Amino acid sequence: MTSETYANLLHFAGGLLLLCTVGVVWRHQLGASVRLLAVQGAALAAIPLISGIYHEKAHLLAIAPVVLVLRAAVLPYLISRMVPPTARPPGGWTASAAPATPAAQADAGAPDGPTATRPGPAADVLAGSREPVPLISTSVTLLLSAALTVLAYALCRPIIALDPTADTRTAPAALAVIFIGLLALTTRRQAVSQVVGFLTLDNGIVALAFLLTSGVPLVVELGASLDLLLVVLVVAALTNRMRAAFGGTDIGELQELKE
Amino acid sequence: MGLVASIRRLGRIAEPAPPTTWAGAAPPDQASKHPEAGGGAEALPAALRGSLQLRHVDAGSCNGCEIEIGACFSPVYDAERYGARLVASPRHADGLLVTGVVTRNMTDALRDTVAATPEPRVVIAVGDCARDCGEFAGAYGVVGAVRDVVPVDAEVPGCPPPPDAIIQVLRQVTGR
Amino acid sequence: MTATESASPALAAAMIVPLAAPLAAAALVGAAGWRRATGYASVLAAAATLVSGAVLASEVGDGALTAAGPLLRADALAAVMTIVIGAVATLATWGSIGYLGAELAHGHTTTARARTYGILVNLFLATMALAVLANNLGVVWVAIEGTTIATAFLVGHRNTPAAIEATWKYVIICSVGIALAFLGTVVLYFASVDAAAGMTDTASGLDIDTLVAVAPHLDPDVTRLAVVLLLLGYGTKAGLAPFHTWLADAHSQAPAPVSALMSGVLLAVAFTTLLRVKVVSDAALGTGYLRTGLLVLGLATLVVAALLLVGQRDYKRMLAYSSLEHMGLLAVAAAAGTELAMAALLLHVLAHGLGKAVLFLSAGQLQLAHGSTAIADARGVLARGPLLGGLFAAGLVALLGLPPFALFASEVGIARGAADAGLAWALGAALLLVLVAFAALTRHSVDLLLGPAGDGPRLALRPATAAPLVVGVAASLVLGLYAGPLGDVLTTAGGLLS
Amino acid sequence: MSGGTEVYAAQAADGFSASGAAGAVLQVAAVVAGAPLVIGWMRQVRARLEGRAGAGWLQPWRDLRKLFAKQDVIPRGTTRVFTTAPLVLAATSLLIAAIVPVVTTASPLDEMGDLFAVVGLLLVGTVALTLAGLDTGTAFGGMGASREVTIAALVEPTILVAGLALSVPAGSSNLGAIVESAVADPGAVATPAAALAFIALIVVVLAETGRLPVDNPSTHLELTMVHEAMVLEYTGARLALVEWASAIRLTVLLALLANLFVPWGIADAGSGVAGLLVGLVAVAAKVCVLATLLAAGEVFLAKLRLFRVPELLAGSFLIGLLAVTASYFLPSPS
Amino acid sequence: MSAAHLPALLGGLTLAACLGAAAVPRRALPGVAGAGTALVGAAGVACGVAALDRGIEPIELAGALPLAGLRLAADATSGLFLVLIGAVAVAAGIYTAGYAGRGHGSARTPLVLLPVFVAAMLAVPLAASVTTFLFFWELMALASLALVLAEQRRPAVREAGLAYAVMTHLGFVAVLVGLVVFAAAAGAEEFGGLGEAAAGLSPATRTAVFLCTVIGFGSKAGLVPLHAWLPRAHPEAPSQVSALMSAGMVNLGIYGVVRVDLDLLGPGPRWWGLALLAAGAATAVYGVLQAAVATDLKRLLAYSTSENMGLVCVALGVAALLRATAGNDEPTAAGAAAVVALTAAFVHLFGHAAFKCLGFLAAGSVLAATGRRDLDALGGLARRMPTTTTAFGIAALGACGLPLGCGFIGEWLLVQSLVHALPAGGTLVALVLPLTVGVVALTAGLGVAAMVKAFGVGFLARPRSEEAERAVEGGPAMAAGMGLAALACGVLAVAPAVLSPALGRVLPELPAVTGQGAGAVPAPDLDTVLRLPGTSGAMSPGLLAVGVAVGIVVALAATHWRARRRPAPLRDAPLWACGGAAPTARMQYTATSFAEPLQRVFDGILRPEVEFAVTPYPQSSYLVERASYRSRLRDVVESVFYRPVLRAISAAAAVVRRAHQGSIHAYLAYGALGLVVALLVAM
Repeated sequence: MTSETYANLLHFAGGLLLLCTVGVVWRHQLGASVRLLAVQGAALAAIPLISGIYHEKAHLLAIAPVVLVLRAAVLPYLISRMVPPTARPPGGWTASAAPATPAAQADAGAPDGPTATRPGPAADVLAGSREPVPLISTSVTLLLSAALTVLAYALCRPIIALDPTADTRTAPAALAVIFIGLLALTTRRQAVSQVVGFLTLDNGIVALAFLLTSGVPLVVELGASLDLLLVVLVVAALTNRMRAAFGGTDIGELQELKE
Repeated sequence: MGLVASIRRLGRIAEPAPPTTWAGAAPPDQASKHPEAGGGAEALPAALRGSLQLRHVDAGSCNGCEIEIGACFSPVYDAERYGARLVASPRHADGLLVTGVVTRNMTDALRDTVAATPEPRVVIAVGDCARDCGEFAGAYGVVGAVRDVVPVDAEVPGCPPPPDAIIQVLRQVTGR
Repeated sequence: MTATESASPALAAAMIVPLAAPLAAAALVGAAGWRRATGYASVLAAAATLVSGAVLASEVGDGALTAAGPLLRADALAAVMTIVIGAVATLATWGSIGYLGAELAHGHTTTARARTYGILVNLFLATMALAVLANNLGVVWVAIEGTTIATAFLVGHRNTPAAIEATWKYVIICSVGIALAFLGTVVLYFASVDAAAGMTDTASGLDIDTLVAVAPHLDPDVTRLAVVLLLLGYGTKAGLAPFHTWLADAHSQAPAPVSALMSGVLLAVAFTTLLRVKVVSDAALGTGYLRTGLLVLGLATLVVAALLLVGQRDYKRMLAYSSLEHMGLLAVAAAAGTELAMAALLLHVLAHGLGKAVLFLSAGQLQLAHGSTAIADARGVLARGPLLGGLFAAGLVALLGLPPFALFASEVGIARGAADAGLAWALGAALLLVLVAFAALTRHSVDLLLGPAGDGPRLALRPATAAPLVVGVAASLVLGLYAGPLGDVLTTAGGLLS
Repeated sequence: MSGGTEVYAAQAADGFSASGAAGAVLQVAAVVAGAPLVIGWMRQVRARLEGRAGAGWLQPWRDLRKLFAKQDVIPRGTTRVFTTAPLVLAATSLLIAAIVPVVTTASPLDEMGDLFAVVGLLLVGTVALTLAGLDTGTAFGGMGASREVTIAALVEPTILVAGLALSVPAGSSNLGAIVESAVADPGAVATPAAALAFIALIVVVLAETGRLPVDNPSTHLELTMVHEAMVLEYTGARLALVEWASAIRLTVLLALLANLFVPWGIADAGSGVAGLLVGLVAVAAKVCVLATLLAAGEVFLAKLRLFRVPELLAGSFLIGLLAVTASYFLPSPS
Repeated sequence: MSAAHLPALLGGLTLAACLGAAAVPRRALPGVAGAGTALVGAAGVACGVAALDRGIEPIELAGALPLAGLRLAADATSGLFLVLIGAVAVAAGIYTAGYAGRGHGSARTPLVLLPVFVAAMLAVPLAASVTTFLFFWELMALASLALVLAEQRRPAVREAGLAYAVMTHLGFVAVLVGLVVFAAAAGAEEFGGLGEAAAGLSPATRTAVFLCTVIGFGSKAGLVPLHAWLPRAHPEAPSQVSALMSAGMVNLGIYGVVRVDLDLLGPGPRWWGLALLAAGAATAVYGVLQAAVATDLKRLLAYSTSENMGLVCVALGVAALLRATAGNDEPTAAGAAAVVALTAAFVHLFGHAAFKCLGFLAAGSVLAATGRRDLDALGGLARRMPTTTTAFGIAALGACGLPLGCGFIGEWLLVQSLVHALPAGGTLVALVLPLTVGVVALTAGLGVAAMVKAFGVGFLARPRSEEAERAVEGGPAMAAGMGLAALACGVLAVAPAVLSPALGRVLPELPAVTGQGAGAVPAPDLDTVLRLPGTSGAMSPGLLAVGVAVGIVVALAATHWRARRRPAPLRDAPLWACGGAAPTARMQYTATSFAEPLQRVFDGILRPEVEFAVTPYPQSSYLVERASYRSRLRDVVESVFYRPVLRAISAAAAVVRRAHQGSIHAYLAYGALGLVVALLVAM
């Protein structure tokens, strides 16, 4: 692999990462978001792969499949289980979540759920499978994303200046992913969307780690991955509890605790 | 300045002291026996010679006597030169000038005033009403003459009594 | 700084015990469920942590020890923090026995949830100990993120809608914040690797000693970026603005002993991580850089805490914002950065932990008795329960930084340190904000504690429940009058950080 | 000057001279005996100006003599304060009469109290009387006390500032020293500072002794009373003491005023019997003149409304203040 | 036993008193707590005497007080304050045994804390390092706060406690900042080092330290506008605590100013003196004005405390101003006057402590007997409570600042210093001092009005309420406590010479005021006849008292003239009611009506809230059916200074609360925004 090919491939992976992120903030259908997340995970896994091949670093090659499995398969799968429309019995994270979920997604006219009494197109939103009217309109969100990308490039100047390689030149894309992930977190109202946003952010950080330093030390990498997995599991469990307690997963409704 | 001019122009207003009606020689403690002075039975106290502070009590007067009492202390009659002076409190007084019939509403007040005046003291009934109810005798609100309510040491007849007469009685007390 | 050396087996044990003992206790609870005996086993584990901390403190001097390969490292700061964890954890786990007993008796919780509670509390303690004792900044990050995971279901223990809401906010905001810290760690690692290009073992690029050693050679621009990210990231977990927003919700919904642990230890553990960063930052960028950041964040936190205390109606939230206020003060102390200020900061951490533990545990008793955390629902506490009210009052006096309690000594130390550092204006501003907080806290506490008994429930306190509170107050009192050898350790630790 | 005066001066510095002691006794006796006469004289002057014949200047003595023979009345509900207040008033007045340089500047009691102590003693007397007024529990007693205290409080700044104006040139606030310095430096009397201080002090004397326009000593109307209202319950000997003491206060203050600004004739530590007699005559003449002026002035004045009195006092304070600053910025030529 | 053991004795006694009070049965509690407090006070006096004699060498306990160490020492200045506070504590302690026995402030916690409070107060002058000082300063505040809250079931007490807590903490913050800045700039922590380094500090630092400490100490001494806590807290505390606070604790504010600003920080520029002078003058006038219109007996006394501390502050200000004017080259009149002013401050502190202690104890006795503090509901106590009445009378005489009272000498010395400063002080002094004299005089005059009201309305005439009618004396312990304080009043009033040896040691210790080298001026001679150094001026309070006594005998003899001619005296005569019905107790002048003229005169400053509503009959607007009049006096300073601040804080709090309405999106946005801003700044 020539350095030029390497750079191109790396840039392509970074670009795909960023593109998926933009897609995440663009689309409101949660299923689509989750699929984009999987693609993003794959793009992320490509980075250590490419880098490992080029730099001939074994530990990167070894870690790439781990990343791929975790970020392109396991996590999207876990999240997809949190999205109701895939007509599937509820998962076993918490038993208490069982009664409300099927009622909400099976029949809009069912009498036994508070969310089920409201028919019509909003049912998806109520059920938690579609993002409701966003806090900030999509076009503004996209403009902000653009601004954040510019910010990311500006912030990365010292990094590039310190070590001007193809890897660090891709870093701004990763940083932009982080920022846009944060933006998604801040503006999305569905629990699942927030998780997707959070994972996007985390993907960005991991990508940055691979790009800047060929990954953090292994023990840290493993620990961080474990943490991430646990966080997602915790959040999934919480989402189920939330659905049981509130009959929905609209985070915007969580305003009981206030000053 | 107008006031200075007035003072200079008027000079002394007070009339010369008239002769005493008890012929000047009689000792003050016998003055009460004098017919003009009317009727207190007991002697006027010697302690009040030379200085007599007076508290005026209107027991139900028509205010005629008040005008005359006021005149007594005006520059013309100038009762002060005989040692008599009006004061604000019966505690400070040696004598009470009681005018008018004693009405029901003023009976207790009159008794209180006399009681509030430290001994030795004189009670002087000024005017006919104070002596024997005068015009108002028998009226529904009238209790009686002053002597019917409190012991009286000296009386001044007249309706109203002229300042001269009042001053004569005062001079009997002060002995001046 | 004296060289880092490998620890003797005994000291290595002292470093491993804080991790192992709670894990063992967790396993015990997992196996046998939560009952009085396993509860006391947890207390024992916490006490073992305390003892280990004391052993480390007495032995470590001004050097550092490593154990378990290069994974664990203990210096005076770590020793002090281990003591803090151990001390507060002892009180909190001790208090948990009575608290969970009452919850079970009232049917607020189930035995299954109690078991989960027991496991998670011990895991929480272990992760905190790891965060303090880890050698690698990355591992520290992992441990601190681990605390979030461990406490998530502790915060949501009661499983009420409000608890779920608090948990969600806690997990999301803290995860985001801590992710920024990870980002910062990555960037710092990048700078470190670059600066230590000659070093063979890149894996140690995040080790504390390595970082300190290479700090003067770090690229300033990149390090600035890293430090800002680390400040905001760990600041989140330490309750500093602008990511302070999770704190009151989580503290108010968590069971009282957990609130005590979070407020008294977790915030401090995150904060001490910042102190590690500060050493690197000061060497790389000069003291002015992070000082500015800490001052801005500290004062902002103080503003928020003080003003939110003013209209507070909930006593657990009040205590939470008080923690926020103290974290703001710690930030100002850290900004001062002199040896005295740092020693005072650590004393403050310990004293605040003890005081908050007493207060949260007492607040837990109040909550159990009234079924509410509103101040309006629980007036005249002192008249209805002199012991509980008295302990709450004593804890509050300790918390307000009044003598003879330890927070007084630490606050005066911080003030002196700040003045020494030429930060008199910041000190003045901070103290005025603390004054506002003081006024608000006093006012609400007067409402809560004083006044006629009214028709509220009698507040009897069983001796077993009262014991940890009395011990906490007594410890704070003794510490305020006489620190003994601990004073030297604090000074040593302060020296390491200044 | 011969060595003799130096001996005397040394004695004076020691605080005691035979002449001074004799003078002190003389001036107390003179004031005690003469104070009612001063009142009588002032009433006589006023009577003449009003066109009346007047009761004669001995009338106050006749009044006192009579009062001492009258019954004591102790009203219900009063306490020992009521009975002892006149004694305190009289005692402070006597003490002032002994301290203040009336006949001689060398009173051995001069060291006991300076100007400020004298002012304090005056106030002690006033306070005793106000407490007595309150002690009676009558509306008028309370009213008089309230007003008296208000005026006394507000007059205080004027007194002290005027006192300061007098003390500063003399370098001492002891009255004997002030008068002596005026004797030694007659020119100082004619300075603006002295003139201003004189005016301020006149207001002080008027307010302290309850004369027009602050208070009307001859009013019969309780609602306009200040001083009289407090003593409405007194009779006999106690009333006599109150009136006597008031007379002493007026006399001493007039004598002091006279000697502060026109000190000629006053005896000093070196004076013999003749000197003391000269001093006595001189002060009698000076007081007589002042009393005449005061009485004459009162004919032209009406009593101020109570709430206009503060304006008068504020004005006098300003004058006193000007006197002090003038004494600093416009020092006397010597 | 060497002097160094005395502080240990003090600590031991305190511990013993606390434990004793905590352990004994209820019945013995007041006695034990009272005796313990008195003993601690006595130990304080012993410390003070030892310190005045030879000073107490520094005692260091390095392990105590983490990160700083405890350091105690005492010089004569400390000794003076130790004696002062210890003596007050002895009287208050003895009194407590009786007072608490009657069920006032008799809960166990306050009584256990009473010795702690006294010990903390005593430890403040003993402290010889910044941290030690702050420790005991704040311990004192905390103990007094707990004592103020002793009767916390009354809402007014809680309000007062809150105000006190906040204000005292404000003061503490100011002191803290001032002292740590001082210590940081001086590079030393113990007072000795501070004093040595003070001269080398930059003027800006010195100014900052001066301002901070004066604000802090001033708030403790009750200087306007930081006095707001004083008239709230002192009245609501149990009376022996009021006495301890008003006669003891406030003095420590002055101690702070003397120690830090005059002694350690050394001679300052002229404006320091002017600042103290202005603060003191404003306080004196404002305090006495409020006292003159107050109707609550203890509130009146509290405002009087503010007033007297103002006067002391004026004296200190005059001393500092004159010293700055005088220079140290030769003895000058200004220097001499500065010493007189400083003496005035100390003498007045003692006088004030004596009469205020007695005043509060007597007020407590009234409170115990009647349960009322409202002067409008008292009266007629002189017959039922002669001891208390006598005691309050002595206290009031002292507070009036009149001859024969113990407040007179201090004020006299102050005025003397002004008299003698004027020719020597330069133009500034010439302009300021006459006004100061006016202020002092107005203060004295209004003080008389206030005290005449308190004594005349509160104790004389006839009772205005049933409670006052049923009042009885409080028993021997209370009488003994008051007696002790009264004795002190008496001694200080007639023989200030007792203070002479102490002042002779204290004044040379304060060269920043008394001058150094050639410029040093000796202390005034407080013998039977008070003589001032370098100036002529003499006064003898003792001889004045003798003179008045002789005068009374003479007057009494005079009343026997013609006594045989008098009719038998008429006793118990009905009051002269102008012929109307016998006047009822309601017709008496009340405290409100007594103060009405003054209130009207000072309308512009006091700003009373007057509501006057006339309800006419519907038939005609000229026929009045009902008229209601309500006049209410608030502390103007509170509404001018405090309310805007509180409003601003509330407004800011409302803004911040609106920003925390529970939306996680908003919360994340704050963080994101913060991140972006921080990154942009870091870039």
